[in-house]
Amino acid sequence: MLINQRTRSRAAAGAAIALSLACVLTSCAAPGSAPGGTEQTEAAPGFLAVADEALTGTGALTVQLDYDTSEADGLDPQTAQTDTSWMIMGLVYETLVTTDENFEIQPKLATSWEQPDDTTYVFTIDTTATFSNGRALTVDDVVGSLERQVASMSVWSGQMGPVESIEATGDDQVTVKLGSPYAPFLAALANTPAAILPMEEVNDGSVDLTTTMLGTGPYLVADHRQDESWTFTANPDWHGGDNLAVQTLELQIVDQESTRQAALREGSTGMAKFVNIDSLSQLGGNEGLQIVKQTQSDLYYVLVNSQKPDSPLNDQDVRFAINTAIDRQAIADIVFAGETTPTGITPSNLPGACRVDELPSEQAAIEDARATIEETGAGDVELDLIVDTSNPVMAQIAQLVQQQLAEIGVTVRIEQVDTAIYIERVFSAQPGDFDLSISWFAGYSDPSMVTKWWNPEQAFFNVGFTGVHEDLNALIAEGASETDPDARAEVLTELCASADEYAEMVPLVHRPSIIGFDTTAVSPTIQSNEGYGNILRNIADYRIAG
Amino acid sequence: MTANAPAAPVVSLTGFSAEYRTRLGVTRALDGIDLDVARGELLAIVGESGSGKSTVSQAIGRMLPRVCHVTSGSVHVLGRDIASLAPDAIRALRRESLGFIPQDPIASLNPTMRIRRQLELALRPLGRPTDLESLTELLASVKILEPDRVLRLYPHEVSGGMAQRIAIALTMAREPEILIADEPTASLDAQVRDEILTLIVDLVQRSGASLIWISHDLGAVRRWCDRIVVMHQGRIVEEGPAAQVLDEPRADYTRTLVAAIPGRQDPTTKEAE
Amino acid sequence: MTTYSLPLSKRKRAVKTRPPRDALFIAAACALGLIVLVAVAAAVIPFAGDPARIVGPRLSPPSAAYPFGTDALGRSVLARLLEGTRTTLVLSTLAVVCTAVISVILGLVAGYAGGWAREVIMRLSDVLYSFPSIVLAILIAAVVGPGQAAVLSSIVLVTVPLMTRMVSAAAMSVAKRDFVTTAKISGVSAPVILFRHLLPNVSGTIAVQGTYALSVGILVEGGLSFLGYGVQPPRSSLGLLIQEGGSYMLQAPWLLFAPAAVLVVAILSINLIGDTMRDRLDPRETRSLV
Amino acid sequence: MMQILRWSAGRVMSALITLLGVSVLIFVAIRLMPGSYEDIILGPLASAEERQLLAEAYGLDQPIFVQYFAWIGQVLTGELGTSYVTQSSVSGEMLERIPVTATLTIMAMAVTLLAGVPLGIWTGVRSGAKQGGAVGRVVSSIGISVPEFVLGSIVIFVFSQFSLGLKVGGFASIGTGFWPTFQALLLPALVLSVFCVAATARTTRDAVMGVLVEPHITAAVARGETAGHIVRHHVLRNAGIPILTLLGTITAYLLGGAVIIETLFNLPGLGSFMVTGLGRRDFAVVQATVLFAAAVFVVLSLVLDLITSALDPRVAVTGKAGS
Amino acid sequence: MMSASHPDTDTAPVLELREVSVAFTSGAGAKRRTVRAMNAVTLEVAPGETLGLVGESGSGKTTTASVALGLKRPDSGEVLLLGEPFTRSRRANAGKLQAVLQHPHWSLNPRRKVGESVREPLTVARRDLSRSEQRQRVTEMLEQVGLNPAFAERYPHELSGGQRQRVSVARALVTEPRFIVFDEAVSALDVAVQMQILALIRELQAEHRFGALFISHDLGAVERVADRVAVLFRGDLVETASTEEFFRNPQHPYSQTLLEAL
Repeated sequence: MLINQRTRSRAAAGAAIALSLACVLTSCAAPGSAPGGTEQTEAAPGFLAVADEALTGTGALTVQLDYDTSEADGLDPQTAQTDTSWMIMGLVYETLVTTDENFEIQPKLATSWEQPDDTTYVFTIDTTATFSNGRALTVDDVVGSLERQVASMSVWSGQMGPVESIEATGDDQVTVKLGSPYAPFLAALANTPAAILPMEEVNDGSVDLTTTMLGTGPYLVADHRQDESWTFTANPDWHGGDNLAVQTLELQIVDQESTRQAALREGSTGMAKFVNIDSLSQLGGNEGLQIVKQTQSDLYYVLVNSQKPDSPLNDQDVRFAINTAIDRQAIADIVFAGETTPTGITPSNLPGACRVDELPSEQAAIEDARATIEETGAGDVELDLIVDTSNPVMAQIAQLVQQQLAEIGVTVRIEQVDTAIYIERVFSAQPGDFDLSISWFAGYSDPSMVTKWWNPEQAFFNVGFTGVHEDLNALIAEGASETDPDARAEVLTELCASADEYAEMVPLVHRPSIIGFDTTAVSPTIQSNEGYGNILRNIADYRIAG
Repeated sequence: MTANAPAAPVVSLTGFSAEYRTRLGVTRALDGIDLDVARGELLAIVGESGSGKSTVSQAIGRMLPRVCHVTSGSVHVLGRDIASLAPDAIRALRRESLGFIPQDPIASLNPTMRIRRQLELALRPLGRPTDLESLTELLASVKILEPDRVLRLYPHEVSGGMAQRIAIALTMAREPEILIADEPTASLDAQVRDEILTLIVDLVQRSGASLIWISHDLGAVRRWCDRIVVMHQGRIVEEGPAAQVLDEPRADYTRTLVAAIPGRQDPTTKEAE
Repeated sequence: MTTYSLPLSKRKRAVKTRPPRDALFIAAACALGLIVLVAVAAAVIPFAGDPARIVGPRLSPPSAAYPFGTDALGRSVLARLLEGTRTTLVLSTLAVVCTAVISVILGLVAGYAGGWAREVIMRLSDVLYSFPSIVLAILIAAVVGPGQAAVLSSIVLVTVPLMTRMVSAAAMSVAKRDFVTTAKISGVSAPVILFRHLLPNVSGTIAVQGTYALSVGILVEGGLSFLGYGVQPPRSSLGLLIQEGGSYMLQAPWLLFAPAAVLVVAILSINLIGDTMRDRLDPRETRSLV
Repeated sequence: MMQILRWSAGRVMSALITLLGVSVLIFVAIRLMPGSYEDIILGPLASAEERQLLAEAYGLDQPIFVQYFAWIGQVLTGELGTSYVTQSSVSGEMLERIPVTATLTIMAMAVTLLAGVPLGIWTGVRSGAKQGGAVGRVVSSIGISVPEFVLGSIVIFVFSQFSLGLKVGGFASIGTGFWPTFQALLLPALVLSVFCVAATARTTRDAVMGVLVEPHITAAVARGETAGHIVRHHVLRNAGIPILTLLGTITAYLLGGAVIIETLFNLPGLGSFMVTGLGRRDFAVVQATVLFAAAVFVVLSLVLDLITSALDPRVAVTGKAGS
Repeated sequence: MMSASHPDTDTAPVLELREVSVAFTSGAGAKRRTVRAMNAVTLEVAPGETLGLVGESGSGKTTTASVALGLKRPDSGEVLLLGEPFTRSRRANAGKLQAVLQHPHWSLNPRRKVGESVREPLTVARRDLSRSEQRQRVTEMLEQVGLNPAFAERYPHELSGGQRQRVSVARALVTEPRFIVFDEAVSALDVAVQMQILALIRELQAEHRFGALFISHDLGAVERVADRVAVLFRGDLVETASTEEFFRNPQHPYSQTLLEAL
């Protein structure tokens, strides 16, 4: 029964529904956004928004996030795996160095550092910094923390590279020696897992890192109700100054996207993080609200399980044909309304990353891919494509990939499962109990850091569905140790091409991060690019409005 | 047709017809009934079930079920056409002038409430005293032996005869001018039947009210009523003084009815097989 | 042998008049009929095109090209709505049929046998009935594996307890009737009594409870899809469409209101038909005090 | 009085059996669910040894019936175990969440009683009159046909887009004083009560229509009593039983089943706690919350049975309602 | 009382109750009352004879009926049908005994044609007869009870109370049982219709020679159909006499009050 334009509006008059329809007709909403997305002007080079210095008031800020931190080791930052955990713990703990809007390394707890040779780093520690229990930071804390991280055999210890020795070479100086040159070392130090812990209290057992956080950072934990809310208060004797505008920071966990949008619209929250790309246009119209799209180095990728016994995907040509059939730009335009961009293995927004259009799969022809599928008879086996229900975007990408693969004769059945089943079938099961899947992971802030995940011996999580390729592993190692930027760019391009041909983990597009804030409540500083998914990175500079 | 009693009749149906319209179809209940009831008269309406006698009793109080539709004629009670009465007028008529005695006494009481509470609720709107002493006296007036025990009981804890006495007490307390009893003893045991009938007739005669008694028990009707109306398939087939209708029945249908009275009437002679 | 020719009161041959026209029942039956007809027709001749194929720009409003507009992936909402309606109706109807079969067997046995058999059946149905329904549905969906089987088994397990209790109560009252006692005396075996005597006389209850179970079924399917355990993409169901539509309410209200309207009309007509069937099957006298 | 005790002793026994059944069902069902707790908490990067270690830590590797009896033993002593995810005691978490769900339930019940029952009586008493029937049936049918997630989504959108006083995201203020909590829960309670009001109206209407045709009402009408008097004193008491039974079911649905509203309005209630626990295969949480919800339902049904028998004396004697 | 059972099958009693007692406990605790429905009741029914059983409601009549039909096992005493005690399965006695119960409205399955209801006992007791032979028996029976055989195609709601009770009688006789229980079989009918059914029962008994236990609270009906009368008062069998003797001068005071009430 066709409901044409005229009768629909007349029929729904009067009801609450009409209110929203009226709003649609009076241009509240941008009509269907054409591909290419909305352009976005930067407040300042590298920044989407800069706090207004003139505002001097202090007060509270509420920020709504989509999920809480729930790590195996509770609140211990060193083994934390998700970006939300890094962000929340990053409010209390501080790292030696940090990255700025151009991913350059800036000082933090280490006021300065030198590099006598390409395997030695000498840091000067800011001993004026104190832990929130009043104890001053010492070199022993720094040495102890870094040694504990390296020894933890956790995800991040791999990222720290080949560390040989960490010594205190003076009462405010620490020297670190590496086994071989490792370019992303400083970038690795810039993330929360490498934060400096109160080792004295840890060693004497007075602090249990899994349940309490004791750091040198700007905020202290006032209250935490799992999956509900966090409340932080400003650390009065923070070494970075005690003039924090945001005196109390409340993080609310709200998993329904529409509810977060509603809360921002009605002003019951000052700031909120969104995943659905349409939040940009849905909230755009409301005055008093500003919605920005931060480019993350995180990326969505397709998992192609080459390890499942007698599966057509054991054959690399079939995998490459599938890789060719996947159209990254179409995914960016359709699922993300052009608000994000395709990427290779090295996140395209990081300096020195490989160019997407140079990837072999982008240049290969669809007809060859179809021919390969016909030859190998891979088309007559139905492959399953499993996705996690926690994020609706995955299902949308899956449906698009399904149609793209159908073009070359590969039939795919989509299966939506909850997170526990997903992790068991994709990561725990050896070999992986699936054919194809879609997932995402953090891109970090140095291009070669993420390439480690393509070597199962270092990544562990993909042992179930990725093969070990000596030539690729060699390129990964070389990419990490090559310090000269141009030489490294070449190595990375070769690395991208090789991984693209093996086609076991096929990167798609960047994972957009939408941040909305109420300009009548807060004036934040937000970087245009972010490596570790930390939207509150510049919380110290925020100003309270009104 | 009987000669018209000198005073105006308390109840008169003229050319009254009604039919039941249900999903199964339309069945005619009454077919042109002309009936007058004089003041103080004891009238019996007899006939088989389905002959329409109950419909007549319901019509008098305008209590016809919704599926029953009046197709012609009128019912006048105390000179007023009840069809034209406004809801609260008909309610006033039922409260002050009409009295009904139910066929199933126990079912006519609210099962979830003790007898005393029900009496209070029924009598209070009429402004009658509802203290314990006057209630016990009311029950004693209908020959209930231990009234104070009975007041505390629930309806399902009372015998049929006892429940009917309570119903009668309730009805007579309102001193109705017209009392309608639709098979008052049908669901009672044999020996209790007579006591109830004598009670009803005694109270009616003392109050001077007219009684309309619906029954299929010709033996009992013969003993108490002045006039008998015989109904068959929605029509009055015979009418007249009790003795004349039962001893020399004119309509053949009445004859078969009388023949069907079981031997009880005269215990000594056993009907020849 | 003399037959008695006494002129008994002959029942007037009831004049067969049409059942009283119930406007609500007619409207509900037409609405439901239309929905089912259109959904089924779309399967035979996909006049609205392939629901999974991307046909135009995403989130474009209803227009001549796309009668119901397009969804977040640019697919025709009309096509997905038709497929969704069909999936939801087929799943719920299938589930209710299973529920009816199970509940009738359990209900009849519980109603007729009484004693320990009745106690066991009643306790089992109590266990399922007191279990929070949404958790029960998710548990089954996870154990059975997401998809249509999960939706089907969830609806059955959520609706069986209530229907069993209703059928058992009805069966118990019929079992007390004389014709059942006479059948017992004639030596008729228990299963025959159940299905020859009890079943036809509780069919009224079954039909009425069936319609209510159907509307509960649709709600459960919607709830499951809303929480992500229901129908698997790219297939669609009304619950899934509404869940997707929910987050685009400002930008693309048609995404939510089209499936929501169909869902509400479907459930509304099923309930109204259920009411009328109950009044039709065991007609009750009614009185209005006003 | 003794007689009532003996009769309800039987009911208490069957209630306990039902609860036992629920505990076995939930215990076995979550262990049948694919995807284990270790996967969730250890995440993708855990090695097999870590998983084994964790399983032993919570005794998940023992045979199932050993685990069951250990758990039931604990529950009987009031110890509901600790949540694997937050390491905090389940009973502590539940105590924080029960007030939210309880308040939501009470508010929704209040609206149901204030609107549903009177609407049911009004349409029931007028069921004869032409318009009474049609309007009553359509309104209550619509109420039942609108799923919460449809109504919830619309309400959230409308109330946030056009500030009509009530806040959607105000959940944080729960527990900070009566008035903010009341305001935060008013909207979700209203959405929840739409279904309950409609269901109650329908059942009340049926019950009232059923009572109206009973002989004792005919007798009352014959006595010329006014409609108000008859409804107040006679109809309500007799129609009470089916209404109470439905109210019991609705309260149980509100306590356990209102998950979708809690998810939509982001309320930290028992329902969402149950479902997130399920998603995380947090056995202790799921087992405790499901058992609690079932216990509430069973106790509620018991209480309602007692009230029903008090209302209708015939039940107490014959053990089954006289109707 | 009657002597031990007669060896000769022709005059051997069809039904024998020896010292049968049945008690019900209702309510509980303080209100716990045990009602003695039957105390040591002994009675017999000879073939071709109708024993009338009278008593007020609550006198144990209905319990006696269910014991006689094998529906209820007595607490003590013996129940013999054609000399045999009742066995666990009812199939064994199929066809030998039948009943006509009180409510005409519920005596027939409303959803089955009248003919099928009458034929049902045959499907169990007379498997040897083919379906058409069984139908033929049904037609004969309907004629015998004074109904037009075309009624077989009708549904119960199309029949009057009297007609329905005639169908019940037809169903009871179709397998030519040796013993039939009439439990308040006519009390729900009009006086005129009652007369016809009672006459019909007398007539069919003369022809088929079945033993009958006619239970009623209505002495008038018992007088017209019973050869002997037994009076039950609160579970005790207070008097048994021939009908003629009983109605002329009842011995037991309770019997006398019953007769006075007529």
